[in-house]
Amino acid sequence: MVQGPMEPSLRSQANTTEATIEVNVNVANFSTFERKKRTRTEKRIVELKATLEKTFEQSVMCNLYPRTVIQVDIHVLAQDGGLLAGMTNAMTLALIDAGIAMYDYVSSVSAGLHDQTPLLDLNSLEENDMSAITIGVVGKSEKLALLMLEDKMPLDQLESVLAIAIAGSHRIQDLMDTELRRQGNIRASKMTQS
Amino acid sequence: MISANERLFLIESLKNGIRQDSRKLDQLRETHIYISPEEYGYVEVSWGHTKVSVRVSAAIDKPFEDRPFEGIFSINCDISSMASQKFDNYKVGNDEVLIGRIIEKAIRRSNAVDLENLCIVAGSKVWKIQVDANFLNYDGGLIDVGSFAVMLALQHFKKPDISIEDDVVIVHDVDQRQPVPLSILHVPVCLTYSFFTPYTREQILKGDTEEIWAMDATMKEEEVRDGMLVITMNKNRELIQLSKNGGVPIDASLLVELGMKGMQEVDRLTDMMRDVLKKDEKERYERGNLKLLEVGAAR
Amino acid sequence: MSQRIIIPGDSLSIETEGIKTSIGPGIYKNPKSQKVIPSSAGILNVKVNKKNTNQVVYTDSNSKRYIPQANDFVIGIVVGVIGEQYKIQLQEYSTNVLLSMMAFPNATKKNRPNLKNGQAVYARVSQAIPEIDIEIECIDPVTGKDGGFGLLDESGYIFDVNLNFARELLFNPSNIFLETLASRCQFEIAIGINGKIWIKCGDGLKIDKDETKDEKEDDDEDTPRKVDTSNSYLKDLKATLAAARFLTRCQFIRPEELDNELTEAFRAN
Amino acid sequence: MSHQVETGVLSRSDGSAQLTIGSTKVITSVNGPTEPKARQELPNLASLEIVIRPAQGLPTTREKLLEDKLRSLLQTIIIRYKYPRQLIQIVVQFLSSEGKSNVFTNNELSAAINCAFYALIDANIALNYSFAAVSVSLNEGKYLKDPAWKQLSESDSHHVICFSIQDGKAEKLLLLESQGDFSEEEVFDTIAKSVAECEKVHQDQRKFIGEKIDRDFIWKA
Amino acid sequence: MNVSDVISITRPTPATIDSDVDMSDDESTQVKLSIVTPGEMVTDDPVWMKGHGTYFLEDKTYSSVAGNISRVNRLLSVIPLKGRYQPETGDHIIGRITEVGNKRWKVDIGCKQDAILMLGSVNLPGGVLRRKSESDELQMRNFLKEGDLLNAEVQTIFNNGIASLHTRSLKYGKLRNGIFLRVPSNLIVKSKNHSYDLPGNVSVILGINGYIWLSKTTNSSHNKNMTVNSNANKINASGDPSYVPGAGSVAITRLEEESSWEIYSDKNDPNITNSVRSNITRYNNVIKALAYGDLGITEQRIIMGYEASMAFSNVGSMIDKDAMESICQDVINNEKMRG
Repeated sequence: MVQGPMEPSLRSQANTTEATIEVNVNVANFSTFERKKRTRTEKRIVELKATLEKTFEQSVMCNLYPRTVIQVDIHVLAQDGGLLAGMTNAMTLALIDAGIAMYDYVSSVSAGLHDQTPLLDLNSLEENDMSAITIGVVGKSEKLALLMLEDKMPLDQLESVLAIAIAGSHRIQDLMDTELRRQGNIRASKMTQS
Repeated sequence: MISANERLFLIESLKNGIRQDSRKLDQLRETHIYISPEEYGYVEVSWGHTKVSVRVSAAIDKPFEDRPFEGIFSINCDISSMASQKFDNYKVGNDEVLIGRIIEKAIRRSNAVDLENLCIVAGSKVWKIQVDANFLNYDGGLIDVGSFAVMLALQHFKKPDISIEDDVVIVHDVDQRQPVPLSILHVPVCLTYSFFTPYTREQILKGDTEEIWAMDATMKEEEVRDGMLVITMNKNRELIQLSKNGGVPIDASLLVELGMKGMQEVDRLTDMMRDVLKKDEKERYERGNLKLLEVGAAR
Repeated sequence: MSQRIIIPGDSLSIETEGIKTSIGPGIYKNPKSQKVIPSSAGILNVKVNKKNTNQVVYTDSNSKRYIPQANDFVIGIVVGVIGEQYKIQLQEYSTNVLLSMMAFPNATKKNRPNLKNGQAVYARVSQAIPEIDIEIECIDPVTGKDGGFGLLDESGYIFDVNLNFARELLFNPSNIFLETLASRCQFEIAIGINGKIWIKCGDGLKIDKDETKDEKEDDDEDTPRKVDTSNSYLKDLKATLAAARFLTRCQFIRPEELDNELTEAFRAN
Repeated sequence: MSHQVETGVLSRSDGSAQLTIGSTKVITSVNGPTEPKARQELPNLASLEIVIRPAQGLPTTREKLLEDKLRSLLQTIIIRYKYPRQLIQIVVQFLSSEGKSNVFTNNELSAAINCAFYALIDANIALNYSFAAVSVSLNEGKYLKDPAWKQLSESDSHHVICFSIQDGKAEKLLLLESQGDFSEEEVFDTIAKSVAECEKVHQDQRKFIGEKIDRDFIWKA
Repeated sequence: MNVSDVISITRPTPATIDSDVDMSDDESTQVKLSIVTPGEMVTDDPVWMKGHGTYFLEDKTYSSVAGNISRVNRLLSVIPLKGRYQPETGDHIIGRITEVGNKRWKVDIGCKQDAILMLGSVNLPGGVLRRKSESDELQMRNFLKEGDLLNAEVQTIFNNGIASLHTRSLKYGKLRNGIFLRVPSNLIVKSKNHSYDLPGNVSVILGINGYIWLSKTTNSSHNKNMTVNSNANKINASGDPSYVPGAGSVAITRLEEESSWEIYSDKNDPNITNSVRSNITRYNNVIKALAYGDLGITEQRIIMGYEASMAFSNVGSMIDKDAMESICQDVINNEKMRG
């Protein structure tokens, strides 16, 4: 799916009161079945980039890092559905790993509707076939930081799809949390061995 | 940059349900529509001070190789500094891309126009429908007004009639044969909700706060807002697009509520388009009759 | 003084020989030909003093974009700091002007004003040479006191009007607009010739003073302002917005419609 | 064919005007003087940013050419020394234009010039003098003002003529754009005839400006 | 830091759906609790003061980073597991000049903003008591220019978070005769001394910011002949062991008139023997191996690693993953044996 961003690097300059989050999205040509040239300026990619920047401006404690730039590079190596969701989760983890202060996790997942049945985390075949919604949830709340639906979906079904998507996001967050703790413990144990 | 005074006043009054222009929170601005009496597919729409002109044009072109049975449909909505100096004439800003993308997703991606209907000769000749949206004045709500105007123009547009004789496509002049309207599969309507919050982020994320929301924000409101959500729907109670690019997180139940509420506006706006078009049709017909009468009288 | 409309290309048809002529807005003296010509369309004003030795020529016209002139009273918004000076925005997209931190009453190197981005000040243009940066000051150069200049606090609302209307409000003491408004409510007003007006009816937006003090100590901008939510507060808030709406509308109506407009503006809430 | 003008149509611009001549409809906005970008800034005079946008499709070389013509005209008219280190931004947006091909830009050019005049006046930008333009076609020596597209395509030659106006009289020839098949004599003849036409346009301008000023000072008893 | 030092304060179990399944790792629960992640409530007891790495709403304190809880008196903070170096006064660090400015240099020290080195905070040629003149301002680039490496101490932290450095001690100043590398700053353990002489005629400076300088151990006397390297090969941050700067190039000897100019010289000692060069690179790779294994870097460990690395005759082969792992393992085993 998505290979985590290269370590976010902070650079001096820019905004005097807050950090600026700069996201670079690079979709590899070989990430989909058909090899297609994608440029950084493609509208879809600019949109994803802007979406990620705006989402994380809210959950990163930017006010702690005045005059700095948090640069995040995302390389999409392979995609099989849930592109935005994957990028969001990867970026959350990478920011935490870099020790950047955040209010909470942003966990994201895509969900679709097949007939009347809501489905979670679609692959690209499923994505092509049915309408998919991607949501980003902050922490363990039901608050949506991010929302993207590009195909038709009956309004009355929205609630049920949202419900499963939010549950899915929470589950993703747990997974991220567990992994972080595992990594942290390994590191802590090494540090304390002296 | 907006002054702290204005920011504080706007948020405080929104919190109390008061808006600068004495609208209600869920009230859209007054809509003015101008439809070109001579041409097909040219409209000017303004909501409050925001003004957009849209022109639809058609030409015959070769289809894309991977889609031989489909016509070509493109929407061009560059924003010049005429709308506001916020928009650069030479560089496409992030906001601009977002506005263009959302309108495109609402209309093109949702197949509002039946592309197969635009096919003339499979693989070699199709109609190419080009929509040019020009944003003339910016006072918030470019997405809503833009998509509204584009849909209105598309419904108004008529392409010249054609006939095929021995593989040669003959385009009949509008005066000779009745032109044909586009086949519109559904009418998407974009509604933008702006969110405001006087609270700190700690309170938003961990506390029990409620978001203040307002529809169809003006420029000043857009400047102080902390997040926005675009809901695109059509009359069939279908969601076409949801787009919330970050900003202040909103409660899932609020989203559902806004969607339900928005349906009323969608119905109202769709009906408004229908009524305006009917009126135009009628006037055109009467004018046409008058002309005929005049011709008759001259004889 | 007759109402004469003049447009670029017209001759001024005034005598400039033997009489000291001062040219005002809308009149331009071509440096090459030394000819005095009107450069904008407007109402021509020629004022000659009694002895016929001095005359002032200018045109009265409307515009939206403000060009700073020395001694103008303006309202600006702090948008940044460079060294010892604030960058002040007089209008959106206009070149920012500078406000020295020393240009406040009783300011010293140690005792500087502490303005934050977004705050508004009432100031006087002290230097307006278009080729170099324009400077403003919050001090009366004669008395060294504040002279009414300084920070415009956040209890008042700020809105924009056309420049000719701002001039009328500021320079014509007998204008009827403020009087009409006064018949409806009490208000405090500051008019910037750059088309910005600061107004507050009653107490405007009340901010708990203690809270603001705390905030300064914490230096935490995110601290929410506790706002008095009593009825009178809401009334003042509504009145302020209504007053702003009324004055904005005044620009587009005939004087006889004023009263009607006033009720309209206040009724809307 | 008469001109229909409206100024101050756009609230966000410092000056704006919408002009309809025949089937050509154009809207122009003027912003300025404002802060230029670093690369645009000129130390002792104002820089002009002129953008022309077509009624249909994306701007092409045709619009660039028009931009260039308009710029060379306006930079002598606007008193640029009055606004050093500032930017004046002019956007001309065609809403409808009859030309279906790239061949003729006469009506567009003349409409853009006239519309720019109103917008500049609305924005209160300092001008050396007033100016007015006409679009003319000659068909077998027949002089036709504001020709429609059909007449234009049938004509032998077509011209755009812009005069400066001083005291209501056409003074200097500011711009002459001639294309087609014509003799020297015809050109001079056309110019001479256009003097009156430009003055006629100017009378409209004057009348209109008077109305505009009345409107601007409507609140003055 | 010891696990048992880390207190776990009333931490309500998060209202998760079914996360317990994943939590059942083989590690003990106690260790698990020592780490908090962003958004997690740390305590709802209002007595705690909120320190770095936390935020709060009303009485509840939440973590904003993934890390360990630390409690100093009433101050509660979360120390991130990883993160940018946070300068503190007195830190011995290594930095690189990025900009020569008005009476100051800007120095990249790996924290979020470049640090500042004031002209007044350096020793200039001509003695400590020399007055700074305008000519010094003009020839700042002769002392230190962009790309130069130096070691310094953090003098103060300005209230905007920017660190100010000084080099007013003989042990600080420009770096020569060696090689630079960087490791994550959290691997460097703060101690009294940060420069060590290692076996094999090599010295190391472990900057607290994670920047490390390995060089030939120099004699204390500075009155040696200085040389000009005609190729002016400057040692840069290349970690490539095959890169041996200035080897075999023609050197012209020149006597420096003023001895203290020497401390700002760009010229490397020409008498670095090949064995020293190879030792330096060996240390370089040892430290990299330690960093790879996420081991804290101390003098002792470097020496142990150095000894362990003797198993690899070819210095270049040490960059293999296997080799790095084996070095780490050796170091850990060695430590265990010593207890």
